[in-house]
Amino acid sequence: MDNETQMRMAQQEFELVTDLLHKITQRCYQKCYDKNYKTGDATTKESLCMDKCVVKYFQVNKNVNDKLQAASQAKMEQQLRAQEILEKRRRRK
Amino acid sequence: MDNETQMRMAQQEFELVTDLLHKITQRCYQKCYDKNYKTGDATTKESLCMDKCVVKYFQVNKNVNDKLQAASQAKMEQQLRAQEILEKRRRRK
Amino acid sequence: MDNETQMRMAQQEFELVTDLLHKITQRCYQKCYDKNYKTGDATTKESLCMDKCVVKYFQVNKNVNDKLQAASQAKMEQQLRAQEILEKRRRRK
Amino acid sequence: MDFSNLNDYDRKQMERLIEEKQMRDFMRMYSNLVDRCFDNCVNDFSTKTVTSKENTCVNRCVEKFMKLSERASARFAEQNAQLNQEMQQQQQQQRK
Amino acid sequence: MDFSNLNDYDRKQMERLIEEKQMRDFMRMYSNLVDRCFDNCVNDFSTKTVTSKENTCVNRCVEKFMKLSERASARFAEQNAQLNQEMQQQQQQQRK
Amino acid sequence: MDFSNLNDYDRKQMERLIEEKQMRDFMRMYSNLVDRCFDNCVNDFSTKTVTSKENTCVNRCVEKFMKLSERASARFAEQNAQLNQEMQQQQQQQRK
Repeated sequence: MDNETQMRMAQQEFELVTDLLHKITQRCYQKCYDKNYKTGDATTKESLCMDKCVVKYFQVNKNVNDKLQAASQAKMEQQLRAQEILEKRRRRK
Repeated sequence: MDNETQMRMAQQEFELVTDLLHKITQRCYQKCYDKNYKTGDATTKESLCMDKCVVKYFQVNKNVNDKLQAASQAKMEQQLRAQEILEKRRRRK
Repeated sequence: MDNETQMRMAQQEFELVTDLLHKITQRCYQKCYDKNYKTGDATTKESLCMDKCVVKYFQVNKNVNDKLQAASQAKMEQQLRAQEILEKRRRRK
Repeated sequence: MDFSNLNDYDRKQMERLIEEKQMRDFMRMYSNLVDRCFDNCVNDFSTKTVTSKENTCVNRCVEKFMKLSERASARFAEQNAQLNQEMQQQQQQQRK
Repeated sequence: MDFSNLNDYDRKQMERLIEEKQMRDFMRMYSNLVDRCFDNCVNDFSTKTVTSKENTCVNRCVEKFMKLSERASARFAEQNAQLNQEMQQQQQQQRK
Repeated sequence: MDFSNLNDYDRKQMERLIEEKQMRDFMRMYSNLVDRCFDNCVNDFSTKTVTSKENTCVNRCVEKFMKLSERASARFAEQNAQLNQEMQQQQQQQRK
Protein backbone atom coordinates (compact mmCIF):
# COMPACT_ATOMS: atom_id res chain seq x y z
CA MET A 1 0.00 0.00 0.00
CA ASP A 2 1.57 3.27 -1.09
CA ASN A 3 1.66 6.42 1.00
CA GLU A 4 -1.11 8.28 -0.83
CA THR A 5 -3.60 5.43 -0.35
CA GLN A 6 -2.57 5.03 3.28
CA MET A 7 -3.07 8.73 3.96
CA ARG A 8 -6.42 8.83 2.22
CA MET A 9 -7.64 5.89 4.31
CA ALA A 10 -6.36 7.47 7.51
CA GLN A 11 -8.14 10.71 6.63
CA GLN A 12 -11.39 8.88 5.86
CA GLU A 13 -11.21 7.04 9.17
CA PHE A 14 -10.58 10.27 11.05
CA GLU A 15 -13.56 11.88 9.33
CA LEU A 16 -15.75 8.86 10.13
CA VAL A 17 -14.92 9.02 13.82
CA THR A 18 -15.36 12.78 14.16
CA ASP A 19 -18.60 12.72 12.12
CA LEU A 20 -19.92 9.93 14.35
CA LEU A 21 -19.02 11.92 17.45
CA HIS A 22 -20.83 14.97 16.04
CA LYS A 23 -23.92 12.95 15.18
CA ILE A 24 -24.07 11.16 18.54
CA THR A 25 -23.72 14.48 20.34
CA GLN A 26 -26.57 16.08 18.38
CA ARG A 27 -28.91 13.10 18.57
CA CYS A 28 -28.32 12.29 22.22
CA TYR A 29 -28.64 15.92 23.26
CA GLN A 30 -31.99 16.02 21.44
CA LYS A 31 -33.10 12.88 23.32
CA CYS A 32 -31.88 13.91 26.74
CA TYR A 33 -32.05 17.67 27.32
CA ASP A 34 -34.77 19.39 29.34
CA LYS A 35 -36.30 22.19 27.26
CA ASN A 36 -37.09 24.38 30.26
CA TYR A 37 -33.50 25.59 30.78
CA LYS A 38 -33.93 26.32 34.47
CA THR A 39 -30.15 26.21 34.71
CA GLY A 40 -27.06 26.13 32.52
CA ASP A 41 -25.77 23.12 34.42
CA ALA A 42 -26.52 19.61 33.25
CA THR A 43 -28.86 17.84 35.68
CA THR A 44 -28.12 14.34 36.96
CA LYS A 45 -30.97 12.99 34.88
CA GLU A 46 -29.68 14.63 31.69
CA SER A 47 -26.11 13.48 32.35
CA LEU A 48 -27.00 9.85 33.00
CA CYS A 49 -29.27 9.88 29.97
CA MET A 50 -26.35 11.08 27.81
CA ASP A 51 -24.13 8.31 29.18
CA LYS A 52 -26.61 5.58 28.27
CA CYS A 53 -27.57 7.20 24.98
CA VAL A 54 -23.96 7.25 23.74
CA VAL A 55 -23.52 3.56 24.56
CA LYS A 56 -26.80 2.62 22.89
CA TYR A 57 -26.01 4.69 19.80
CA PHE A 58 -22.71 2.84 19.47
CA GLN A 59 -24.54 -0.46 19.63
CA VAL A 60 -27.14 0.55 17.04
CA ASN A 61 -24.39 1.92 14.81
CA LYS A 62 -22.51 -1.39 14.96
CA ASN A 63 -25.66 -3.45 14.37
CA VAL A 64 -26.71 -1.38 11.36
CA ASN A 65 -23.15 -1.49 10.04
CA ASP A 66 -23.14 -5.29 10.23
CA LYS A 67 -26.52 -5.49 8.51
CA LEU A 68 -25.42 -3.18 5.71
CA GLN A 69 -22.17 -4.99 4.98
CA ALA A 70 -24.31 -7.64 3.35
CA ALA A 71 -26.53 -5.10 1.62
CA SER A 72 -23.71 -2.94 0.22
CA GLN A 73 -23.66 -4.88 -3.02
CA ALA A 74 -27.34 -4.11 -3.53
CA LYS A 75 -26.66 -0.41 -2.98
CA MET A 76 -23.82 -0.41 -5.50
CA GLU A 77 -26.20 -1.96 -7.99
CA GLN A 78 -28.64 0.86 -7.30
CA GLN A 79 -25.93 3.44 -7.90
CA LEU A 80 -24.95 1.85 -11.18
CA ARG A 81 -28.54 2.23 -12.27
CA ALA A 82 -28.34 5.99 -11.68
CA GLN A 83 -25.14 6.05 -13.71
CA GLU A 84 -26.81 4.29 -16.63
CA ILE A 85 -29.53 6.94 -16.58
CA LEU A 86 -26.94 9.64 -17.12
CA GLU A 87 -25.14 7.71 -19.81
CA LYS A 88 -28.32 7.49 -21.86
CA ARG A 89 -28.95 11.19 -21.39
CA ARG A 90 -25.50 12.22 -22.51
CA ARG A 91 -25.63 10.05 -25.63
CA ARG A 92 -28.45 12.28 -26.90
CA LYS A 93 -26.32 15.42 -26.67
CA MET B 1 -16.15 23.15 -25.28
CA ASP B 2 -12.89 21.81 -23.93
CA ASN B 3 -12.52 18.58 -22.02
CA GLU B 4 -12.16 20.13 -18.56
CA THR B 5 -15.41 22.08 -18.88
CA GLN B 6 -17.19 19.07 -20.33
CA MET B 7 -16.05 16.88 -17.44
CA ARG B 8 -17.01 19.42 -14.83
CA MET B 9 -20.49 19.69 -16.30
CA ALA B 10 -20.86 15.92 -16.46
CA GLN B 11 -19.78 15.66 -12.84
CA GLN B 12 -22.22 18.36 -11.77
CA GLU B 13 -25.04 16.62 -13.58
CA PHE B 14 -24.18 13.29 -11.98
CA GLU B 15 -24.15 14.94 -8.55
CA LEU B 16 -27.50 16.60 -9.25
CA VAL B 17 -29.14 13.31 -10.15
CA THR B 18 -27.72 11.34 -7.25
CA ASP B 19 -28.52 14.15 -4.77
CA LEU B 20 -32.08 14.27 -6.09
CA LEU B 21 -32.39 10.51 -5.68
CA HIS B 22 -31.12 10.78 -2.10
CA LYS B 23 -33.53 13.58 -1.26
CA ILE B 24 -36.55 11.88 -2.83
CA THR B 25 -35.74 8.69 -0.93
CA GLN B 26 -35.51 10.50 2.40
CA ARG B 27 -38.57 12.69 1.90
CA CYS B 28 -40.83 9.97 0.50
CA TYR B 29 -39.80 7.49 3.17
CA GLN B 30 -40.72 10.11 5.77
CA LYS B 31 -44.13 10.58 4.11
CA CYS B 32 -44.91 6.92 3.59
CA TYR B 33 -43.48 4.68 6.29
CA ASP B 34 -45.52 3.22 9.14
CA LYS B 35 -43.79 4.03 12.43
CA ASN B 36 -44.97 0.88 14.17
CA TYR B 37 -42.46 -1.46 12.47
CA LYS B 38 -44.59 -4.56 12.84
CA THR B 39 -42.47 -6.08 10.10
CA GLY B 40 -39.28 -5.48 8.14
CA ASP B 41 -41.16 -5.93 4.89
CA ALA B 42 -42.69 -2.99 3.09
CA THR B 43 -46.48 -3.16 3.16
CA THR B 44 -48.56 -2.71 0.03
CA LYS B 45 -49.75 0.64 1.31
CA GLU B 46 -46.21 1.86 1.95
CA SER B 47 -44.98 0.60 -1.43
CA LEU B 48 -47.76 2.21 -3.44
CA CYS B 49 -47.30 5.42 -1.48
CA MET B 50 -43.59 5.45 -2.41
CA ASP B 51 -44.46 4.93 -6.08
CA LYS B 52 -46.82 7.89 -6.17
CA CYS B 53 -44.61 10.04 -3.98
CA VAL B 54 -41.60 9.68 -6.30
CA VAL B 55 -43.69 10.68 -9.33
CA LYS B 56 -45.20 13.66 -7.51
CA TYR B 57 -41.79 14.80 -6.22
CA PHE B 58 -40.46 14.77 -9.79
CA GLN B 59 -43.38 16.92 -10.88
CA VAL B 60 -42.89 19.42 -8.05
CA ASN B 61 -39.15 19.51 -8.72
CA LYS B 62 -39.76 20.33 -12.39
CA ASN B 63 -42.40 22.96 -11.58
CA VAL B 64 -40.18 24.71 -9.04
CA ASN B 65 -37.23 24.49 -11.42
CA ASP B 66 -39.28 26.21 -14.15
CA LYS B 67 -40.41 28.92 -11.73
CA LEU B 68 -36.88 29.58 -10.52
CA GLN B 69 -35.35 29.87 -13.98
CA ALA B 70 -36.97 33.28 -14.17
CA ALA B 71 -36.03 34.17 -10.62
CA SER B 72 -32.37 33.18 -10.88
CA GLN B 73 -31.33 36.66 -11.90
CA ALA B 74 -32.89 38.06 -8.73
CA LYS B 75 -30.95 35.53 -6.65
CA MET B 76 -27.67 36.45 -8.33
CA GLU B 77 -28.42 40.07 -7.47
CA GLN B 78 -28.95 39.04 -3.86
CA GLN B 79 -25.62 37.21 -3.84
CA LEU B 80 -23.82 40.21 -5.25
CA ARG B 81 -25.20 42.20 -2.34
CA ALA B 82 -23.55 39.80 0.10
CA GLN B 83 -20.31 40.20 -1.83
CA GLU B 84 -20.45 43.99 -1.54
CA ILE B 85 -20.83 43.60 2.22
CA LEU B 86 -17.55 41.74 2.38
CA GLU B 87 -15.79 44.16 0.12
CA LYS B 88 -16.61 47.03 2.44
CA ARG B 89 -15.44 45.02 5.43
CA ARG B 90 -12.10 44.14 3.89
CA ARG B 91 -11.37 47.73 2.84
CA ARG B 92 -11.21 48.61 6.53
CA LYS B 93 -8.43 46.12 7.22
CA MET C 1 0.82 37.54 5.46
CA ASP C 2 1.34 35.94 2.06
CA ASN C 3 -1.21 35.89 -0.72
CA GLU C 4 -2.30 32.28 -0.30
CA THR C 5 -3.14 32.74 3.39
CA GLN C 6 -4.89 36.03 2.66
CA MET C 7 -7.01 34.44 -0.04
CA ARG C 8 -7.91 31.45 2.11
CA MET C 9 -9.03 33.76 4.92
CA ALA C 10 -11.06 35.89 2.51
CA GLN C 11 -12.72 32.76 1.13
CA GLN C 12 -13.52 31.47 4.61
CA GLU C 13 -15.04 34.80 5.58
CA PHE C 14 -17.14 34.86 2.42
CA GLU C 15 -18.36 31.34 3.15
CA LEU C 16 -19.18 32.28 6.75
CA VAL C 17 -21.30 35.22 5.68
CA THR C 18 -23.19 33.39 2.95
CA ASP C 19 -23.74 30.34 5.18
CA LEU C 20 -25.09 32.61 7.92
CA LEU C 21 -27.43 34.30 5.43
CA HIS C 22 -28.68 30.87 4.29
CA LYS C 23 -29.26 29.70 7.86
CA ILE C 24 -31.03 32.87 8.95
CA THR C 25 -33.28 32.69 5.89
CA GLN C 26 -34.25 29.08 6.59
CA ARG C 27 -34.73 29.49 10.33
CA CYS C 28 -36.65 32.78 10.17
CA TYR C 29 -38.88 31.54 7.35
CA GLN C 30 -39.71 28.53 9.51
CA LYS C 31 -40.58 30.83 12.44
CA CYS C 32 -42.58 33.36 10.46
CA TYR C 33 -44.45 31.84 7.52
CA ASP C 34 -48.16 31.08 7.56
CA LYS C 35 -48.70 27.45 6.51
CA ASN C 36 -52.06 28.08 4.89
CA TYR C 37 -50.64 29.66 1.70
CA LYS C 38 -53.74 31.69 0.94
CA THR C 39 -51.53 33.84 -1.28
CA GLY C 40 -48.07 33.90 -2.84
CA ASP C 41 -47.50 37.38 -1.44
CA ALA C 42 -45.87 37.88 1.92
CA THR C 43 -48.35 39.28 4.44
CA THR C 44 -47.51 42.30 6.61
CA LYS C 45 -47.34 40.04 9.65
CA GLU C 46 -44.92 37.63 7.96
CA SER C 47 -42.75 40.47 6.64
CA LEU C 48 -42.44 42.29 9.97
CA CYS C 49 -41.74 38.96 11.69
CA MET C 50 -38.87 38.32 9.24
CA ASP C 51 -37.44 41.79 9.93
CA LYS C 52 -37.36 41.23 13.69
CA CYS C 53 -36.24 37.64 13.38
CA VAL C 54 -33.16 38.55 11.34
CA VAL C 55 -32.13 41.20 13.88
CA LYS C 56 -32.64 38.82 16.79
CA TYR C 57 -30.74 36.00 15.07
CA PHE C 58 -27.79 38.36 14.55
CA GLN C 59 -27.84 39.19 18.26
CA VAL C 60 -28.01 35.55 19.34
CA ASN C 61 -25.24 34.67 16.87
CA LYS C 62 -23.00 37.38 18.34
CA ASN C 63 -23.78 36.39 21.94
CA VAL C 64 -23.07 32.71 21.31
CA ASN C 65 -19.90 33.64 19.39
CA ASP C 66 -18.66 35.66 22.37
CA LYS C 67 -19.46 32.84 24.77
CA LEU C 68 -17.68 30.27 22.64
CA GLN C 69 -14.50 32.31 22.21
CA ALA C 70 -13.68 31.37 25.77
CA ALA C 71 -14.77 27.76 25.31
CA SER C 72 -12.87 27.12 22.09
CA GLN C 73 -9.84 25.82 23.94
CA ALA C 74 -12.02 23.21 25.63
CA LYS C 75 -13.34 22.10 22.26
CA MET C 76 -9.83 21.78 20.83
CA GLU C 77 -8.99 19.58 23.80
CA GLN C 78 -12.00 17.43 22.97
CA GLN C 79 -10.87 17.10 19.36
CA LEU C 80 -7.39 16.08 20.42
CA ARG C 81 -9.00 13.28 22.41
CA ALA C 82 -10.65 11.95 19.24
CA GLN C 83 -7.27 12.11 17.53
CA GLU C 84 -5.63 10.05 20.28
CA ILE C 85 -8.32 7.40 19.81
CA LEU C 86 -7.33 7.01 16.18
CA GLU C 87 -3.65 6.92 16.94
CA LYS C 88 -4.13 3.98 19.27
CA ARG C 89 -6.23 2.20 16.67
CA ARG C 90 -3.68 2.64 13.90
CA ARG C 91 -0.81 1.38 16.06
CA ARG C 92 -2.54 -1.99 16.17
CA LYS C 93 -2.50 -2.36 12.38
CA MET D 1 -13.81 42.01 -1.28
CA ASP D 2 -10.88 44.26 -1.96
CA PHE D 3 -9.02 42.64 -4.82
CA SER D 4 -6.85 45.64 -5.68
CA ASN D 5 -3.85 44.17 -3.86
CA LEU D 6 -4.13 40.84 -5.71
CA ASN D 7 -2.44 40.05 -8.98
CA ASP D 8 -4.51 39.02 -12.01
CA TYR D 9 -4.15 35.29 -11.39
CA ASP D 10 -5.23 35.50 -7.75
CA ARG D 11 -8.11 37.80 -8.60
CA LYS D 12 -9.44 35.38 -11.21
CA GLN D 13 -8.98 32.50 -8.80
CA MET D 14 -10.94 34.35 -6.11
CA GLU D 15 -13.73 35.30 -8.50
CA ARG D 16 -14.03 31.67 -9.58
CA LEU D 17 -14.23 30.50 -5.97
CA ILE D 18 -16.94 33.07 -5.23
CA GLU D 19 -18.87 32.05 -8.33
CA GLU D 20 -18.69 28.39 -7.36
CA LYS D 21 -19.88 29.15 -3.83
CA GLN D 22 -22.77 31.23 -5.16
CA MET D 23 -23.79 28.42 -7.48
CA ARG D 24 -23.65 25.90 -4.60
CA ASP D 25 -25.71 28.25 -2.43
CA PHE D 26 -28.32 28.66 -5.16
CA MET D 27 -28.58 24.91 -5.66
CA ARG D 28 -28.84 24.38 -1.90
CA MET D 29 -31.56 27.02 -1.56
CA TYR D 30 -33.41 25.50 -4.52
CA SER D 31 -33.09 21.98 -3.15
CA ASN D 32 -34.35 23.05 0.28
CA LEU D 33 -37.21 24.97 -1.32
CA VAL D 34 -38.42 21.97 -3.34
CA ASP D 35 -38.23 19.82 -0.19
CA ARG D 36 -40.07 22.35 1.95
CA CYS D 37 -42.84 23.09 -0.53
CA PHE D 38 -43.31 19.40 -1.30
CA ASP D 39 -43.50 18.67 2.42
CA ASN D 40 -46.01 21.46 3.10
CA CYS D 41 -48.21 21.01 0.04
CA VAL D 42 -48.22 17.38 -1.12
CA ASN D 43 -49.72 14.93 1.33
CA ASP D 44 -52.20 12.88 -0.70
CA PHE D 45 -50.57 9.80 -2.16
CA SER D 46 -53.70 8.11 -3.45
CA THR D 47 -53.19 9.91 -6.78
CA LYS D 48 -50.20 9.69 -9.08
CA THR D 49 -50.41 13.26 -10.37
CA VAL D 50 -49.95 16.53 -8.52
CA THR D 51 -53.47 17.91 -8.11
CA SER D 52 -54.42 21.43 -9.13
CA LYS D 53 -54.80 22.36 -5.47
CA GLU D 54 -51.38 20.96 -4.62
CA ASN D 55 -49.80 22.75 -7.57
CA THR D 56 -51.34 26.08 -6.55
CA CYS D 57 -50.02 25.55 -3.03
CA VAL D 58 -46.50 24.80 -4.34
CA ASN D 59 -46.53 27.92 -6.54
CA ARG D 60 -47.57 30.11 -3.62
CA CYS D 61 -45.02 28.42 -1.37
CA VAL D 62 -42.21 29.22 -3.83
CA GLU D 63 -43.35 32.81 -4.36
CA LYS D 64 -43.73 33.45 -0.65
CA PHE D 65 -40.31 32.00 0.14
CA MET D 66 -38.65 34.10 -2.57
CA LYS D 67 -40.29 37.29 -1.27
CA LEU D 68 -39.47 36.65 2.40
CA SER D 69 -36.00 35.44 1.44
CA GLU D 70 -35.38 38.72 -0.40
CA ARG D 71 -36.55 40.63 2.66
CA ALA D 72 -34.27 38.63 4.94
CA SER D 73 -31.32 39.42 2.66
CA ALA D 74 -32.04 43.16 2.81
CA ARG D 75 -32.21 43.11 6.62
CA PHE D 76 -29.12 40.89 6.70
CA ALA D 77 -27.21 43.46 4.63
CA GLU D 78 -28.23 46.22 7.05
CA GLN D 79 -27.18 44.18 10.09
CA ASN D 80 -23.86 43.30 8.51
CA ALA D 81 -23.16 46.95 7.66
CA GLN D 82 -24.00 47.92 11.24
CA LEU D 83 -21.74 45.18 12.59
CA ASN D 84 -18.89 46.38 10.36
CA GLN D 85 -19.38 49.94 11.58
CA GLU D 86 -19.20 48.80 15.22
CA MET D 87 -16.05 46.80 14.50
CA GLN D 88 -14.48 49.83 12.85
CA GLN D 89 -15.29 52.04 15.85
CA GLN D 90 -13.81 49.50 18.25
CA GLN D 91 -10.62 49.34 16.19
CA GLN D 92 -10.32 53.13 16.20
CA GLN D 93 -10.75 53.22 19.97
CA GLN D 94 -8.06 50.57 20.39
CA ARG D 95 -5.60 52.68 18.38
CA LYS D 96 -5.97 55.62 20.81
CA MET E 1 -22.10 8.73 -19.16
CA ASP E 2 -20.70 8.66 -22.62
CA PHE E 3 -16.97 8.43 -22.14
CA SER E 4 -16.11 7.42 -25.69
CA ASN E 5 -14.98 10.95 -26.57
CA LEU E 6 -12.68 11.14 -23.56
CA ASN E 7 -9.07 10.06 -23.55
CA ASP E 8 -7.88 7.38 -21.14
CA TYR E 9 -6.72 9.86 -18.50
CA ASP E 10 -10.01 11.78 -18.47
CA ARG E 11 -12.02 8.57 -18.41
CA LYS E 12 -10.13 7.26 -15.40
CA GLN E 13 -10.49 10.63 -13.70
CA MET E 14 -14.25 10.62 -14.28
CA GLU E 15 -14.64 7.06 -13.06
CA ARG E 16 -12.74 7.94 -9.90
CA LEU E 17 -14.96 10.96 -9.28
CA ILE E 18 -18.08 8.83 -9.75
CA GLU E 19 -16.73 6.19 -7.39
CA GLU E 20 -15.97 8.80 -4.74
CA LYS E 21 -19.43 10.31 -5.06
CA GLN E 22 -21.05 6.88 -4.78
CA MET E 23 -19.03 6.14 -1.65
CA ARG E 24 -20.03 9.48 -0.13
CA ASP E 25 -23.67 8.82 -0.99
CA PHE E 26 -23.53 5.39 0.61
CA MET E 27 -21.96 6.76 3.78
CA ARG E 28 -24.54 9.56 3.89
CA MET E 29 -27.43 7.12 3.42
CA TYR E 30 -25.96 4.84 6.09
CA SER E 31 -25.42 7.71 8.51
CA ASN E 32 -28.98 8.98 8.02
CA LEU E 33 -30.34 5.46 8.42
CA VAL E 34 -28.58 4.91 11.75
CA ASP E 35 -29.86 8.29 12.97
CA ARG E 36 -33.41 7.64 11.81
CA CYS E 37 -33.69 4.11 13.22
CA PHE E 38 -32.09 5.14 16.50
CA ASP E 39 -34.51 8.05 16.74
CA ASN E 40 -37.57 5.90 15.97
CA CYS E 41 -36.64 2.85 18.04
CA VAL E 42 -34.48 3.80 21.04
CA ASN E 43 -36.21 5.99 23.59
CA ASP E 44 -35.58 4.30 26.94
CA PHE E 45 -32.42 5.61 28.57
CA SER E 46 -32.82 3.94 31.92
CA THR E 47 -30.87 0.96 30.60
CA LYS E 48 -27.34 0.94 29.23
CA THR E 49 -27.88 -1.84 26.70
CA VAL E 50 -30.11 -1.90 23.64
CA THR E 51 -33.08 -4.06 24.63
CA SER E 52 -34.26 -6.99 22.55
CA LYS E 53 -37.38 -5.04 21.61
CA GLU E 54 -35.33 -2.05 20.53
CA ASN E 55 -32.98 -4.22 18.53
CA THR E 56 -35.86 -5.90 16.71
CA CYS E 57 -37.29 -2.48 15.92
CA VAL E 58 -33.94 -1.28 14.52
CA ASN E 59 -33.57 -4.38 12.36
CA ARG E 60 -37.05 -3.93 10.91
CA CYS E 61 -36.42 -0.21 10.43
CA VAL E 62 -33.25 -0.92 8.42
CA GLU E 63 -34.91 -3.66 6.35
CA LYS E 64 -37.96 -1.54 5.60
CA PHE E 65 -35.86 1.45 4.59
CA MET E 66 -33.72 -0.66 2.27
CA LYS E 67 -36.79 -2.16 0.60
CA LEU E 68 -38.60 1.15 0.15
CA SER E 69 -35.35 2.83 -0.89
CA GLU E 70 -34.87 0.21 -3.61
CA ARG E 71 -38.43 0.83 -4.78
CA ALA E 72 -37.87 4.58 -4.89
CA SER E 73 -34.76 4.05 -7.01
CA ALA E 74 -36.66 1.94 -9.52
CA ARG E 75 -39.40 4.57 -9.85
CA PHE E 76 -36.74 7.27 -9.99
CA ALA E 77 -35.06 5.49 -12.92
CA GLU E 78 -38.38 5.32 -14.76
CA GLN E 79 -39.10 9.01 -14.17
CA ASN E 80 -35.63 10.00 -15.29
CA ALA E 81 -35.94 7.93 -18.47
CA GLN E 82 -39.30 9.56 -19.18
CA LEU E 83 -37.83 13.01 -18.56
CA ASN E 84 -34.98 12.25 -20.95
CA GLN E 85 -37.42 11.11 -23.61
CA GLU E 86 -39.41 14.34 -23.28
CA MET E 87 -36.24 16.41 -23.52
CA GLN E 88 -35.23 14.51 -26.65
CA GLN E 89 -38.62 15.12 -28.28
CA GLN E 90 -38.44 18.82 -27.49
CA GLN E 91 -34.97 19.04 -29.02
CA GLN E 92 -36.16 17.29 -32.19
CA GLN E 93 -39.08 19.70 -32.49
CA GLN E 94 -36.75 22.66 -32.10
CA ARG E 95 -34.62 21.41 -35.00
CA LYS E 96 -37.60 21.39 -37.39
CA MET F 1 -2.55 8.51 14.35
CA ASP F 2 0.74 6.78 13.87
CA PHE F 3 2.75 9.14 11.70
CA SER F 4 6.14 7.57 12.38
CA ASN F 5 6.12 5.75 9.05
CA LEU F 6 5.38 8.95 7.12
CA ASN F 7 7.98 11.30 5.77
CA ASP F 8 8.01 14.94 6.85
CA TYR F 9 5.96 16.15 3.91
CA ASP F 10 3.21 13.58 4.38
CA ARG F 11 3.12 14.19 8.13
CA LYS F 12 2.66 17.94 7.65
CA GLN F 13 0.01 17.29 5.02
CA MET F 14 -1.87 14.97 7.39
CA GLU F 15 -1.66 17.41 10.28
CA ARG F 16 -3.02 20.16 8.05
CA LEU F 17 -5.95 17.96 6.95
CA ILE F 18 -6.74 17.12 10.58
CA GLU F 19 -6.59 20.77 11.56
CA GLU F 20 -8.93 21.74 8.72
CA LYS F 21 -11.40 19.02 9.70
CA GLN F 22 -11.31 20.11 13.33
CA MET F 23 -11.98 23.70 12.31
CA ARG F 24 -14.90 22.62 10.10
CA ASP F 25 -16.28 20.48 12.95
CA PHE F 26 -16.05 23.37 15.37
CA MET F 27 -17.81 25.73 12.95
CA ARG F 28 -20.50 23.12 12.30
CA MET F 29 -21.05 22.55 16.02
CA TYR F 30 -21.19 26.28 16.61
CA SER F 31 -23.60 26.84 13.72
CA ASN F 32 -25.91 24.06 14.93
CA LEU F 33 -25.75 25.41 18.47
CA VAL F 34 -26.79 28.93 17.44
CA ASP F 35 -29.65 27.46 15.40
CA ARG F 36 -30.80 25.17 18.21
CA CYS F 37 -30.67 27.77 20.96
CA PHE F 38 -32.35 30.38 18.77
CA ASP F 39 -35.07 27.88 17.91
CA ASN F 40 -35.63 26.86 21.56
CA CYS F 41 -35.41 30.30 23.16
CA VAL F 42 -36.52 33.03 20.73
CA ASN F 43 -40.16 32.89 19.72
CA ASP F 44 -41.48 36.39 20.27
CA PHE F 45 -41.15 38.49 17.13
CA SER F 46 -43.14 41.49 18.27
CA THR F 47 -39.93 43.04 19.60
CA LYS F 48 -36.78 43.86 17.65
CA THR F 49 -34.34 43.17 20.50
CA VAL F 50 -33.55 39.91 22.24
CA THR F 51 -35.29 40.20 25.62
CA SER F 52 -33.50 39.59 28.90
CA LYS F 53 -35.47 36.38 29.38
CA GLU F 54 -34.56 35.16 25.89
CA ASN F 55 -30.90 36.04 26.44
CA THR F 56 -30.80 34.12 29.73
CA CYS F 57 -32.36 31.13 28.00
CA VAL F 58 -29.77 31.25 25.19
CA ASN F 59 -26.90 31.46 27.69
CA ARG F 60 -28.18 28.44 29.59
CA CYS F 61 -28.81 26.57 26.37
CA VAL F 62 -25.20 27.11 25.26
CA GLU F 63 -23.77 26.18 28.67
CA LYS F 64 -25.90 23.06 28.95
CA PHE F 65 -24.99 21.90 25.45
CA MET F 66 -21.27 22.41 26.10
CA LYS F 67 -21.45 20.41 29.35
CA LEU F 68 -23.48 17.53 27.88
CA SER F 69 -21.35 17.61 24.73
CA GLU F 70 -18.21 17.23 26.84
CA ARG F 71 -19.81 14.28 28.62
CA ALA F 72 -20.77 12.64 25.34
CA SER F 73 -17.17 12.99 24.14
CA ALA F 74 -15.83 11.28 27.25
CA ARG F 75 -18.25 8.36 26.89
CA PHE F 76 -17.50 8.28 23.16
CA ALA F 77 -13.79 7.93 23.88
CA GLU F 78 -14.48 5.03 26.23
CA GLN F 79 -16.69 3.26 23.69
CA ASN F 80 -14.13 3.75 20.95
CA ALA F 81 -11.35 2.33 23.14
CA GLN F 82 -13.52 -0.66 23.97
CA LEU F 83 -14.33 -1.19 20.29
CA ASN F 84 -10.62 -1.05 19.42
CA GLN F 85 -9.87 -3.61 22.10
CA GLU F 86 -12.52 -5.98 20.74
CA MET F 87 -11.16 -5.57 17.23
CA GLN F 88 -7.67 -6.35 18.45
CA GLN F 89 -8.84 -9.51 20.21
CA GLN F 90 -10.66 -10.67 17.08
CA GLN F 91 -7.55 -10.13 15.00
CA GLN F 92 -5.44 -12.13 17.45
CA GLN F 93 -7.94 -15.00 17.34
CA GLN F 94 -7.87 -14.98 13.55
CA ARG F 95 -4.10 -15.34 13.55
CA LYS F 96 -4.27 -18.54 15.60
